[in-house]
Amino acid sequence: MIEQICSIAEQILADKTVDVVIGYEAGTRGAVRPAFIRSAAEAGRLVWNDACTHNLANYVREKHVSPKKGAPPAKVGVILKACDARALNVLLRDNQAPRADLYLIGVACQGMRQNSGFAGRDLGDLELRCQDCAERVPAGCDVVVGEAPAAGVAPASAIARELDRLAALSPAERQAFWDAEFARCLRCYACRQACPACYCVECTAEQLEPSWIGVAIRTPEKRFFHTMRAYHLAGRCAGCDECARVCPVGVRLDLLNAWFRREIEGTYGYRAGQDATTPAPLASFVPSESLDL
Amino acid sequence: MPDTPFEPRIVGFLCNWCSYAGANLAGTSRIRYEPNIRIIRVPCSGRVDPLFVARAFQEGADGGMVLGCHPGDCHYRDGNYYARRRFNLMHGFLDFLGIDERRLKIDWVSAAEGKRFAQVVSQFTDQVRDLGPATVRQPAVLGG
Amino acid sequence: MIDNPYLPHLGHLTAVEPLGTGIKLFKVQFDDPAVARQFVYEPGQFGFLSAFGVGEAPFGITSVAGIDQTVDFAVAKVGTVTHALHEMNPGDVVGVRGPMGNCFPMPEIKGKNVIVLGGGIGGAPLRPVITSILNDRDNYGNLSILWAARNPSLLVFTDEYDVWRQAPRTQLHLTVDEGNASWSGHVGLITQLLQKVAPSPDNATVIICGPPIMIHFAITELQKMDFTSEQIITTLEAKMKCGIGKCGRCNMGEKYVCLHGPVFRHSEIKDFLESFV
Amino acid sequence: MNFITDAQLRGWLAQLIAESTVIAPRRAGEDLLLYQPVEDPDAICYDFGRSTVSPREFFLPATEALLTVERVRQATAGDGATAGNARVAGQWEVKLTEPHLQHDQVLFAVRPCDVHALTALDALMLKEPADAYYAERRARTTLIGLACEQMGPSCFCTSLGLSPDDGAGMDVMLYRADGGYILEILTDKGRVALASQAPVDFEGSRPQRAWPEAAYQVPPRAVWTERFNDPYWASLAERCLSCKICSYICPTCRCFDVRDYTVAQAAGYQKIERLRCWDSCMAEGYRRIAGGHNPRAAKAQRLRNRFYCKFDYYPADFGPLACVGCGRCVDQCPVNVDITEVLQDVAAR
Repeated sequence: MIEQICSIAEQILADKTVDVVIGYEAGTRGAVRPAFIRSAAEAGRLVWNDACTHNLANYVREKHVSPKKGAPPAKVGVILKACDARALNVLLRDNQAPRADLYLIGVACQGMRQNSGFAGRDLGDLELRCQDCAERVPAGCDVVVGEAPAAGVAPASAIARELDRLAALSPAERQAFWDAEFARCLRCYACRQACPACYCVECTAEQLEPSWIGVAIRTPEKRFFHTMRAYHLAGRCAGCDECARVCPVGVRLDLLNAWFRREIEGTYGYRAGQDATTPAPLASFVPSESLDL
Repeated sequence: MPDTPFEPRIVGFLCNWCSYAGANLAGTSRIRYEPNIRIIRVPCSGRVDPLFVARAFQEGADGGMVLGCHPGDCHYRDGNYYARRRFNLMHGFLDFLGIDERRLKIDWVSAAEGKRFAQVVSQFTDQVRDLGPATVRQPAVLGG
Repeated sequence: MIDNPYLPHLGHLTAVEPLGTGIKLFKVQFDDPAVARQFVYEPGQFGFLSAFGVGEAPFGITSVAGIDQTVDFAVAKVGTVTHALHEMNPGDVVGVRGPMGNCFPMPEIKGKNVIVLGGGIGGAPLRPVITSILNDRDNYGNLSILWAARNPSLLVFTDEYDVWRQAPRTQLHLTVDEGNASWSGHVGLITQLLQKVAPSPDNATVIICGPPIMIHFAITELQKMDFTSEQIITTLEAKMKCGIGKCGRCNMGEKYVCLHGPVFRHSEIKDFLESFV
Repeated sequence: MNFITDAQLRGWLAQLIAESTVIAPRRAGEDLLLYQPVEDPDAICYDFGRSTVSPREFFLPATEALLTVERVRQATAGDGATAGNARVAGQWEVKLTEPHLQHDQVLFAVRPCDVHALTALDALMLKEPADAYYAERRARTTLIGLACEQMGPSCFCTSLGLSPDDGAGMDVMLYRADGGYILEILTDKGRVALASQAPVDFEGSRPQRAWPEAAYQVPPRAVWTERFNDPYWASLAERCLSCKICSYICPTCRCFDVRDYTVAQAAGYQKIERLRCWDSCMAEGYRRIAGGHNPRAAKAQRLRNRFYCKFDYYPADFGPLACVGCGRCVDQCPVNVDITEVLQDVAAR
């Protein structure tokens, strides 16, 4: 598969289809990390394996800028897994990058392993999102490398089961669970920075006028920050779970977003990133629907 | 501290064109309702960012109400349709975070429904009173 | 208890005067006379002014110790703290920390011709230089004041212009980027004014304060006029939270604006790893 | 040299817990070890490599009040009030209160690298005018060190001239041994902490370990200066997320933000806290001034500043390096910005 990825990258760089290809390379101490390839000669640096967990859609907006004032913006090639491609669709839908300037290299994915992307860690089981994933082939790409598993995939519902477990608790128990999670949060904003859908120029968490939350790193502020972020991602989170992966203290942010995804799919039949055109569920309505509390 | 019975603090976001007028009507008609509600007048239920409600709970509210125009009656045509989706979700999400869903009430009350306004508010206040104080009572420092 | 450098001295505003559009002068009198006696400062030093409840921010001190009775700060309304300060009235309580930072080398420029370049609110920390010179007029050479602003309403210390103009061997040159109907003076950037005034570098020192980009271009212009880097002195602004080198916010390379500045000679700045612009 | 058995150690810790706030490593999840206040010696994790987040938060807390300000409106206008100004209905009396640490602290099982980091921070924070809050916490904390038995995969303290079993800066130092710990009292503070205990004298010497040689070298200043405008920084920063993980888990990062917040309000009364909170030079708006000017707007400039601060600026300004080789940032960076790779790259280019 990697030969195919490299040769595609080489070709689109050589024929100037794109200025940069965002892919994966080998880092230090066994880590895999994002790579920015600018010439065909460098394409051999790219790797593909079960540790290519980063959602590279996160870099598309930043790379799609003009190299010089007045010059046309860079054309960007990017390697996407199925979940990443959904995130990219959200960006396209939200007009964060024009499709014409992107070359999307989809890669059929067998799932990524826990601890991926970090130096010096042994890879674990499949990441929870990958255990649950039923969609292994990215949609809407210019080219797709690899094929779906022949036997199909039976999602494990690892995250769904955790949602059910929490739903069965009393509200007080749920609050205790989340207080313990948020107590560990450092407010390092890694979740936000790693999130492709968190593209606001000024984050509500840092806005001064009006000031929604203080800068204090205390549980009330942290709870509000995560409540705010989860709500702002409702209908826009495509479930790459980078937020949970990058969190240095293991806050279960994947559950917050998964709650919204499940609820929105159940109520409105909408999956974030299913295409690049369907309006976001919170930016649309059907007059005849009811308040269903 | 004297042992006073618990009286919930309820924050109500009321649409200017319907429920706020409904509250006025309840008042001028001298209809009794529970006085626990602190009313915040908004131009439309569509103006109510669900985070307003989350923030109210954060700052120590025991219950939150969002009252808008009946579907189809929005002064701005479709503000309450957006509000309906937002609160449909936020209602459950706050519960998922541990804020009992019975502490948040979303309803439609028109300008003519003074009596209904009083009923909705009183019923909700009773409900929250029975639930006891909200446990999220950890006021964050207020914004500078 | 160890002396706490984060503890502000309490004071009252004795006056709040408009200096320009969105710019006000705040005159502070310390509540404790002992503090007032100890608060000795030199031209170029700065202090933190607190609007309690909103925060504190650093400002250059515009008054001169020994001449002015109060400690004064000129504040442009640009952020949350400055907005809160602009809402305040005489009699209101403020906090002051300082004086902080280094100062202009006044003894060194004695006997020299001094050229002062001030842009907008950047004129604030230069006022003590002008006042000190005029107050000790015989000990300094010629004084050229080049005073600039984006528009006439942003020119600061207008009520002192007559004093400056009438002082011996002192010239005031004004310019605005954009004039208006009642403006008959020079229109153009301060660099253009500088070309017109064409000060001589002989036995001269230039002191500049303004927006980073103005400082940058003024220095370029002065170098064309054969001013050496040693002759050019500027004072820089940076985001700061402590003023005593702890918060790590105001560094340009290894130099901290609060610890090593805010007054820098161009000969120092040009060797900084990081640009101030 | 003394010896303390496991049982004696727990007894000692129980006594310390009764007298002061004892902060010790605890397992907080899979692969997650945090220093936290403990109530029970059995809740402590005694066998660990290195904590996920450094214990510097007990000297520079993530959030602490620098001041409490109480404003009370006086009934009548004072002399300073402007006559005829309706806004001045009365004058505010303002009272400032400095918070103090409630209890003495004991930091148990702190690693040598983290204490070296405190020594490095001392050079800045205790330099006149000293940071009163840091100084108080330093003075009122007893450091009970625990020597490392091996270096972790990303540890590189030996490359910075430090040693994983160095007791420098500790009040008491522990070395793991069969059935207990070899114990060394290094300061009076340590003697006081141990006063009520009677550890057995120990005749031998502490375990001597041969530590791996330095794997990396810190390039000299001239090299850093020369590399400042190298395109390397832009290419390194491409994958950087501009999050604050590296700063917040670091034992030597100390940048902070200060803001005022109203915490209580009533008619004629306002209580304000001036809070100091962690901040990081990685944040986009870190150096932006109120007018909008941002001299470090580019991600590459900010990432570069992190490494220059650690290896160039801090030593030039305050003496020690601002890196102790704990390797936390190597382990925790989600996009593999590896400080040891940077050291090699800067030296090699």
